[in-house]
Amino acid sequence: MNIMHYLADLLVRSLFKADPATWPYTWIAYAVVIGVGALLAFAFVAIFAGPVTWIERRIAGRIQSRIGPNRNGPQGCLQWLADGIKCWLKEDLVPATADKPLYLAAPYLVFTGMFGAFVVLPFGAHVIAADLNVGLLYILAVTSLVVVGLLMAGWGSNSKWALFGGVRSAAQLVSYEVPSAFSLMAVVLMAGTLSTQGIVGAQGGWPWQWFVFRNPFLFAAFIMYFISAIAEGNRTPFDLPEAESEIIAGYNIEYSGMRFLFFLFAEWANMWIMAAVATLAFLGGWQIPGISPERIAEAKGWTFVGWQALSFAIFVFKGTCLVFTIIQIRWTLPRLRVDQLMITCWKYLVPLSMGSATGVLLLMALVREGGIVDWVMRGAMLLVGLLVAGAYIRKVRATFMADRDNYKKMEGRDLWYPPYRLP
Amino acid sequence: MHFEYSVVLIYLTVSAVIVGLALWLGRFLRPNLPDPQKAQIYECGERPIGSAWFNFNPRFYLIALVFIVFDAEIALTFPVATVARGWIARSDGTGWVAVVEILLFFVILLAALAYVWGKGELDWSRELTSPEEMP
Amino acid sequence: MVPTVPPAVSPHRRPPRGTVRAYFRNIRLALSTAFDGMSVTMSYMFRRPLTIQYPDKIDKPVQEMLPESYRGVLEVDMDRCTVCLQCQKICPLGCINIESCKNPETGNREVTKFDIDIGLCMYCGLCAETCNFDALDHTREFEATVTTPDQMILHFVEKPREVTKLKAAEMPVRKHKGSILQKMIPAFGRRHPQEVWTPTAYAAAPVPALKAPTATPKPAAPVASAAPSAADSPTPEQAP
Amino acid sequence: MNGSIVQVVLFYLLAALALTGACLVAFSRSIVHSAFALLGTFVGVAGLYALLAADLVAIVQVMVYVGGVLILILFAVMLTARVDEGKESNPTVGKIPGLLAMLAMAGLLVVTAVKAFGPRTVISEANPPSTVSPIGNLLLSKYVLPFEAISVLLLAVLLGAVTIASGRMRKGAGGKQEGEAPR
Repeated sequence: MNIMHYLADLLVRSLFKADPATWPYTWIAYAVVIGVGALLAFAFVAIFAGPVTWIERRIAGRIQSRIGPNRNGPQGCLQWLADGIKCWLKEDLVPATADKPLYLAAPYLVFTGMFGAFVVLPFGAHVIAADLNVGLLYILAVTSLVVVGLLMAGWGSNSKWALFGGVRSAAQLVSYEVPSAFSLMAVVLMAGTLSTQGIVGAQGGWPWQWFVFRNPFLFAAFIMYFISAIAEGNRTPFDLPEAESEIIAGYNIEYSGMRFLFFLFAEWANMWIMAAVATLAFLGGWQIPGISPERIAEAKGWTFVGWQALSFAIFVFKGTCLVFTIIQIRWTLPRLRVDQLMITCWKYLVPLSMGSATGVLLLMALVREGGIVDWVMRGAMLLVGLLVAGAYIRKVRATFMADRDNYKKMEGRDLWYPPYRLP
Repeated sequence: MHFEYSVVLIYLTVSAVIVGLALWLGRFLRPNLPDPQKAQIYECGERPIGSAWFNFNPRFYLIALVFIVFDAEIALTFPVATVARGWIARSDGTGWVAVVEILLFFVILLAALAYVWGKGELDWSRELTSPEEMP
Repeated sequence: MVPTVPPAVSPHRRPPRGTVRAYFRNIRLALSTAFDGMSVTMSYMFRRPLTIQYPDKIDKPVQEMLPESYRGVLEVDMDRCTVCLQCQKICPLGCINIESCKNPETGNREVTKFDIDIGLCMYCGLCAETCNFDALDHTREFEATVTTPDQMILHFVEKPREVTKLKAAEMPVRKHKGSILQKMIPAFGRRHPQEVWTPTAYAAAPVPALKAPTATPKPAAPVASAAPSAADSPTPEQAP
Repeated sequence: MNGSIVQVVLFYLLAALALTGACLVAFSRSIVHSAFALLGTFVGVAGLYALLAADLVAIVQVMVYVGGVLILILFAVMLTARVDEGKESNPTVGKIPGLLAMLAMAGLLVVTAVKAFGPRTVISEANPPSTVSPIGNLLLSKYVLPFEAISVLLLAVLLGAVTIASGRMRKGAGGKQEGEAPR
């Protein structure tokens, strides 16, 4: 049962004392409840995307051995609000030579395409706007509205940089849609459904129940999905559409003030969508370890609400971790060249993701689920994951230690400065 | 199902309304000081030269072409992939039909990709094989 | 763009022998280099930032930490200026604007204007080099934020004053470098309090600006520019 | 959503969207505007599919047509010569043959619609089931051969398109607009 459906029915029953099945105005109650849900989703986007811009800049500061914005509010945590208000108060410029209808319509399309994807994101056990039967395909479909919007912005601006940015963006987004779709196909094969809740339900709360550790092909699919998600979000190292050093800002160069903000908004929220899709498809989604979905559904009263809140927190936590990884990648890797970008997609990711989907299919046909081989595979993949994590921590520590003594000798201070100590 | 799709419709409408409302409210907050210099497009501080609407690298077109083929493939294989699990779970061995079918589909598409790859159309800046090809 | 020199067919850009091996080598390299890079950036999350927060958390003003030869905003000590116009002549950008005239009553030369447009100045130092009297010099001041573009023109002569007739050796000691400018800098923002800067007035170039009575004091009426109050006047004390 | 009046209203809204898009495509002076107006048609038609409880078809409509075909058309339009000359790049020519073709097409559509459904309303169930699994099952059983034939067709399409496009590209390589560096 859809939570909004349930709430709207409840509203009709309690407030108007009518039976929702026969009451002629039930659809108004539905529309109101869904509209409120959409506003809540928007609030989530705003509250998430805003501070993440600040956090990204602080992380960027730390990675580059500097401080980052810390003036607005304690530790600069209101920087995003200041930026937003500033953009709102900025003049709205339309180039005289622009193709006005297209120029004005583009932010609507970009934002709508981004926001539409929130319909199927399962934030919690029952916290989902609509569990579409075509969930994953739906996300792929609404994202294409963004592509058209970017192209529209690029063309409508009548600026060379904007056009290059828009065209590059469109080419990049459509190219990387292919590997991301094939990586998700591996998940769909495993789950046997396209619905996002169904995919989450096919996994479990513990890491060995997640799809990413099920078999090597899914592990590879996860990595490939993550790469193509970064590319679809126009993030470094795939941020050619807005390469500052080449085409200044790309498709949004002629936009100012609020219109510009909506492009940025869409970009930041897109990052969250990509992380959320990776979470729900590969990392177990909102699943609480040790608690089965049936138990959540059967719970009553505040227990039910508590489980929902916990599952929501788990989902957001996993997604945020991925968002942080995307941010870290942005400040680590250099930008690709345009030919490298296309080669990475068509020569590497497309065949390999098709291969991983094929591998998953063959494993499904050959290996009995829950059998000994299956469990050995899961254990091996979990071990591989742990080994990679261990190697990572060791490497980070070694890199740090290599510079620590030198720093002490030269500066007379300790290099150690943990992330929670905000400068 | 119609309920689900009405959710989609309302979400899309609400997001468009949010954009419109924010821009409309901004009208009362932002200055409006039109100026011919501001209305110029940005070209690194120089006066813009000509229109931006000229032809660009046709390779973008080729990428879109290849993409459509793959897009159609994705659209066709996703429903099959959805039911493949159920087919494999059957005990009568019909699951292999699904496996073989998807594999065949993939192989044919990969052959197409290999052809394009072999022709060098996937290389963004194609290497010139002979000086005669020079423009 | 059409290459002018035909590039030779480049064998080194071809994929190396053993293409399949190169393919998988690329994948391995992509993953391992990304892993290495990520671990380096992650280690920086635990390192002390190198930068110092400006201007809150520094021990002394940055001006004092800069080297002596730093080329900051220009300043003129009018007590030592003989209005020889050498600086105006050598300035490649013409950012120095000096005017002088003979006072009909006393018969002495008077300097009516010594303006430096720091918006135009490129800090080449030629004027300071050429000044024989050590009057014009770069300071170590760099914080010259103003609120309107016309405030970028520094007026070192607020009201007409006599040009010194002393020899270089007899002149008063050069005032401490930066002390004149420091007095002027706080006044940057309120030099023309009555004037509201609008982009239209700025973009529309000199013609409408002349019409507006509140526009920048024009060189045409230098004597009348004694408007600023005494408190605002950064002019140094008159030379004896 | 219950209440058939809502469905009817939605139907007319979506149909209006599709038709407005189509009209803009036909009557817009600028060829780029025509191409962008296709978006309205595609989305409107997808909405109609969703209203007919054909969820997979609706999504595929958006995915393939908006995400693929429209982008391709836009690229093609932007690649056409003299696109910059054109607020007038879409002259209306051949009105009478066009009208005849339109009437023939309309007749065909009406005949097909009546034959397929008859004069009855299609939207009957309040909560129709998903069409993903039925379509998948059909593709695996009844339509196995067409499914594989499609893959061969796609192969042929890709080969043909690439051959034609790359041939033209090579021929056009001497042109002054094309010879620019890759962007």
